[in-house]
Amino acid sequence: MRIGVFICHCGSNIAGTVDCESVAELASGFPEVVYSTDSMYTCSEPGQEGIITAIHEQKLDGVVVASCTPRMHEPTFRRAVERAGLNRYMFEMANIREHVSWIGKDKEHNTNKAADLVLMAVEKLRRNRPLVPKSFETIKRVLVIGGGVAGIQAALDCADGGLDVVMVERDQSIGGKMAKLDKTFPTIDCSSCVLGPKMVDIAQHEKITLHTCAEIEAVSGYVGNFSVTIRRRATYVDWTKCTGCGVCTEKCPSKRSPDVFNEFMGTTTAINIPFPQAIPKKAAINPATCTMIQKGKCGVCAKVCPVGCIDYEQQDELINVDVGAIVVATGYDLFDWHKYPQYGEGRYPDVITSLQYERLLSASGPTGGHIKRPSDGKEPKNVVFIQCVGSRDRSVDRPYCSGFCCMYTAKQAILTKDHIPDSQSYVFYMDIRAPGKGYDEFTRRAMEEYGAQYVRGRVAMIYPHGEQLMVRGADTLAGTQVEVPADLVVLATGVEAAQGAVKLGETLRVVPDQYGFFVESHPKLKPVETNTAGVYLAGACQGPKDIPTSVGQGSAAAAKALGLLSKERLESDPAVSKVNLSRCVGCQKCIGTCPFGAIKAITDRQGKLKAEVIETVCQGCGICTVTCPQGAIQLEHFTDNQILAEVNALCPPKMNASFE
Amino acid sequence: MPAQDERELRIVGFLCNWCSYGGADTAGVARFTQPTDLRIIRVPCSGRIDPLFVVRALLNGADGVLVSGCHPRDCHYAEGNFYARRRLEMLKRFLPITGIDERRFEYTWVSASEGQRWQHVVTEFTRRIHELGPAQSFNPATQEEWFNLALNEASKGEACACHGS
Amino acid sequence: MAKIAYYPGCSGQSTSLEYDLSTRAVCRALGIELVDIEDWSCCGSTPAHTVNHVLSAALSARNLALVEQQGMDTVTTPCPSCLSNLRTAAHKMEDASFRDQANALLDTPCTTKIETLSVLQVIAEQVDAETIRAKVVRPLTGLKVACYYGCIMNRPPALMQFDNHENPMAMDKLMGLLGAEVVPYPLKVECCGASFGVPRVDIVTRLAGKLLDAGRDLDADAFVTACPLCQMNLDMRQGQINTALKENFRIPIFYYTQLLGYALGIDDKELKFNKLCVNPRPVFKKLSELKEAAQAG
Amino acid sequence: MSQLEELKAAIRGHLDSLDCVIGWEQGYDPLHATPLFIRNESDLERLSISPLAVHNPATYATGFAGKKIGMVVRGCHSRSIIELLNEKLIERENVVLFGLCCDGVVSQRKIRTALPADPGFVEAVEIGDDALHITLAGEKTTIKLQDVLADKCRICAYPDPLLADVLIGNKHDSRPEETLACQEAFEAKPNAEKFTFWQDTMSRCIRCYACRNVCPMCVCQDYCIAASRDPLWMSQENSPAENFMFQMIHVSHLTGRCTECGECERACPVDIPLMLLRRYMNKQVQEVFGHQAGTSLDKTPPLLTFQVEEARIKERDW
Repeated sequence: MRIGVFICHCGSNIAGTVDCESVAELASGFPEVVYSTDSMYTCSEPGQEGIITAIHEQKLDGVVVASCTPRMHEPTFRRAVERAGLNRYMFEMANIREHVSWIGKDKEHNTNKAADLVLMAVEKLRRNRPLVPKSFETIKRVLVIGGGVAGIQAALDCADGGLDVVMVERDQSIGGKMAKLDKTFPTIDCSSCVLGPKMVDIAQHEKITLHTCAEIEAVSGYVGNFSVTIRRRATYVDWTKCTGCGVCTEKCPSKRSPDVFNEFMGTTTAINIPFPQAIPKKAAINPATCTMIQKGKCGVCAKVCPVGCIDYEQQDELINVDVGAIVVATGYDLFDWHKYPQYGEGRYPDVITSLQYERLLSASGPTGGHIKRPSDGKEPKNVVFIQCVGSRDRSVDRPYCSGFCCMYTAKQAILTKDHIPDSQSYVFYMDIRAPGKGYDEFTRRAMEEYGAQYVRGRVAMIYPHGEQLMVRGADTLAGTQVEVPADLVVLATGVEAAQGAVKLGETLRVVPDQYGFFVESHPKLKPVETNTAGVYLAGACQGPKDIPTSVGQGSAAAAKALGLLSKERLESDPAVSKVNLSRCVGCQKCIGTCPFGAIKAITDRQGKLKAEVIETVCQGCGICTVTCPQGAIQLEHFTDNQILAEVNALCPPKMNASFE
Repeated sequence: MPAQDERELRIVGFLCNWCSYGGADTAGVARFTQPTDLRIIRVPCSGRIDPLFVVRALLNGADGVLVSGCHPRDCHYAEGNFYARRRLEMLKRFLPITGIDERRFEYTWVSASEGQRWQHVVTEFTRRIHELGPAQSFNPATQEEWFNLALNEASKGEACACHGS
Repeated sequence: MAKIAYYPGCSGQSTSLEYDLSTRAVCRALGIELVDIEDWSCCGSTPAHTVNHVLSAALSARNLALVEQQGMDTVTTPCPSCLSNLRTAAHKMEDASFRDQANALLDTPCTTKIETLSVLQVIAEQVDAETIRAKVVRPLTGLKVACYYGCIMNRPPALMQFDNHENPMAMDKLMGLLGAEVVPYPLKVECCGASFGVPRVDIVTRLAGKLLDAGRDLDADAFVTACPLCQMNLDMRQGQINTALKENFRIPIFYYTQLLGYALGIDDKELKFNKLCVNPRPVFKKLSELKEAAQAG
Repeated sequence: MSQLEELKAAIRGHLDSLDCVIGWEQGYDPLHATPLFIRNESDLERLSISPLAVHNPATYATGFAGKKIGMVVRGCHSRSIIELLNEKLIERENVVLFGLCCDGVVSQRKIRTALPADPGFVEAVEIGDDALHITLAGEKTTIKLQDVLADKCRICAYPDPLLADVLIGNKHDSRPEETLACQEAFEAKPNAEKFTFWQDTMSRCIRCYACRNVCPMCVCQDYCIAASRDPLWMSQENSPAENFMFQMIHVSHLTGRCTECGECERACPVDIPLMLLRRYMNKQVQEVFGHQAGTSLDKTPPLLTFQVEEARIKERDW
């Protein structure tokens, strides 16, 4: 090889504590180094030109630059050597700034260390080989998992951008948590008026295919070419015929089905359309409470249905679809507040969650928008709100802030006053977190204009006192204990990862954090990407988020998907694992340890089992290389030989003197 | 600045690209002073680190080997450090039977944001290695020693009590 | 039934003599053999640990060491305060350096971990429900009782490891077995004012008054308690409470062992109903009236 | 019927459906056994199952890939088979296991020491219930079996095959010695002594690879990284460090997979006590993962899987 070495001064950043000239001089004696120099700013335009000129003039076939961290300028220099006609992988970097000049002032030691690092880079480079990325076609279709507001936004943006969209929703209707809300902060505008039109757009957009009552069964493939299996649960209603007329729901005699949409604040019929604005507006039978399905008697809905769409024999259906990108928008679920013994563990019917309260406030809710407490249907006068129920509490393993409870509690206090002018709201809070646009002003309005009494402290106990509940807590500002008689207690229940998120994460190879929220690629710079290429996150599945942020993230995820699939072909990073077929004994251990399913078993011409890497799926971690005892599968650019060369450069083996 | 005395020792570091290498960069950007003995080999993931790399370095005469990866659960590749943790723990536990001081090898987790922690890890590990002093070479250093070794072994009978009885 | 060491506690020798005696009688009837700790001493109660944790632990550990010497590994006590001290001492002495400090104060060091259980826990966990039901000869059918556990019976939960600390049910279940109608008493684990009885009677009357008030709201005929101090504050001070709050409470306050003993048919003399300040006779009158009515009907 | 006859009958019943059955026969002299590959009735007559029959037939199992074979296995051999099955290196339907409840096998090294002179060729060996009567140069020496029992048998916890299609002999219920004194003594030595010991010992290694070739778990066939140029893990130089590197490769690749059959140590021509390394590693695996290779089916070797929370790995918090 003919290797060129370029030592960068980085102004005085490196040259201040490293003798760059001597490093360059030492490097000229390293194996296969034919050219060695130092320059002021190697990454600058003249610096890069210097490299290109040297490659041409010295006929270099490999370049080492000793400068800053490769995490900074490796792509820059790779492009430079590529401009000079070299393969970009025939380039190595030695980090003599962050790892040398900036962390010590002893020039002699620094100079030695810099020279060692250059030697390591040279020794590795001697074992590099040109690598060429593979390109492949992409499927111009996006899968959106979850039909809440984040998923809806992502789906509409993708579809408007010209991509086909497949939306999968676990519930019977899209709309998610937002569809259950009465009004939204800080504008107090009607939730369904904002969301409704977008839901209709989903149903009507020609590029969007919607599957509700459906979940992801399996995902295989890789960025640009995922293959997805969707399981659609039996609804016992043929939706191609159902018009959503609702006659069946009026006539169904089994009226004791749990009303999921209304957060169990009442019951509904076994055949049901969850709410008037449901999309799709189709009926579905709850098999657990349908007497026809359970006992074989009834059949009323089939008799009254004008289009004959009832099918008690319907089975689950598996749908296969190929997509190029996936947007995960599975949202959140509420913390199970029954874990707190001090709130009565469910013994008191008038202790409800904030989402249940939304249903009581909603005109389409079980009480028609009149606030009636569950125990006796009376209108409450004193309403106590307790914040941080399952948020910021290590004792229940929920140390994080759920983010939007402060805001919706203020909103609910305001709405309570609107509904019942002679009511009084009390809010037990820890801190008020209102960092959005117009948010703090909003909480102030709740206190100042609507007279909500904010008490800073935790609630220690709720106990019945006559027809009321007594709420005892601390007022930490007054330094005293307070007891507030309440007709209704609303718990600002915290947010936790949606049920099944961890399992879905396994299917998608997206890692959940310890609370089940999906981990983004970078907390600041890649907030909607995941470490699995082609899978993006939107909304609360990544962490608690309010509506504007969820919508923003939905659009961001859509932009990422659109950007990805706007290219005709994608290139894969060639620094992936490669099997030396002659060394592979087909033990398949690598297949088992690969976190990405990027290795498959094949049979060679002699009928022997071998491993094969799917280059576009491999992410280049190298777990397989360590797994393989024969060293038959090697991670390109980080092969055993390359790493061993670095080790041997640092610690030369002591040979038997007589052999030297 | 070497850790304690003027003489540098040979410490090899294997760092994953995503977390610990970034952590070392962060420490550099923040100008956190560190001993100079350590030389870092960048690998994509701690799951790429074959315990045999560590063995190779130690048998080649490294005075210390430090491995650092992403904190468990934070692996860029989801699972690499989980495999690494098992492999490296077994190596560390195995070293005592070889007579190589297991304190010469350490593995830990440093994230890309933990510049200060990286400084602490490097400083402490380097201090430890200096306390242990230069490692004894597995191969004899001089011609004479090679010769003596050959003589020793020729004069020896059974190697272990297991085989005597 | 296995033998178990018994630590009566100081109250059991005086203000709550009836608790001690009824406990012994009930255990005998249920086949629990209590073995008194010989030469037991005060557990340190509330004053000791406010002064010195090591000394406080040593006071309790002395008793634990005696249990160990008598060749047993479990001790039971009716008093929640003693229970708290004994369990705290045993827990703290799991730390070696603390144990050495405490043992240095003792002639007989405590070396093994002695488990302390409340008598209530022993009955709840070691006697099965059917056995108790079968032994009931004077059922409490129709009697409305409020079970009041007091604040330290199950707290701190990590130390006590028994029942729900916010909504304990052990006494409720036990009274239910005897046929009583247990009202859903919400203030089961409230503070009665405890040892403020001497320095700040006003606090006790306010807090204990609230307890009685909640019981009256639920139409309770009687309270059952498991703590000598709670019982004293509710029973002996009921007159003071009435004066201070301008109330007219007349609610008998039993130890749960007394009502249990009654139901099991133990002689009233052993149960010492005559030690109670608020006359319990209306309760027994109601019971006999209900019984007659049932027989007539 | 003797155990041998019982075994022969069992093998005879399967012979038609199998490519071959691996057992043992007498080797170059009556003191030494050698593996026997039984393909027909006449081969079967040479079958021997005396305590001299030590070789682990599992070593050959992967070489018969795709063929259906039988193997006569002792307890430790069955562990190797189970491990190979768990790693899907052989298929259950392709092996028929004739299990022997094993009373232990001999160590030729110990016999060599116990005999008055270098054995050379032994004329006759008579195997009694608890002793060997060896005729050497016309003279008869009696050695108690207990005295020449292989170390692995002294501490064997699984004398009876853990997996067998046919089981011959009586099951054991006695507990063996739990540890070997010499193993413990070596482990307790200071680092410097252990270091020098391996330096000296490794200078003796001739890198013949017998330990590797005889290892039932060494399945890399001709592709061992100790003898390849790509990847180039080690040079061919004969130095203590390179020789030890080879042993470390072997240990590393056996982590959580070694079934302690002792073949490596038995095969070593220069008496390197390799089992010191194996037993120590196995102990660590047992402590950390609660795993003993080849003791139950459907267990993944611990280094090929992980737990998100490792109960017994302390995260080093510095």
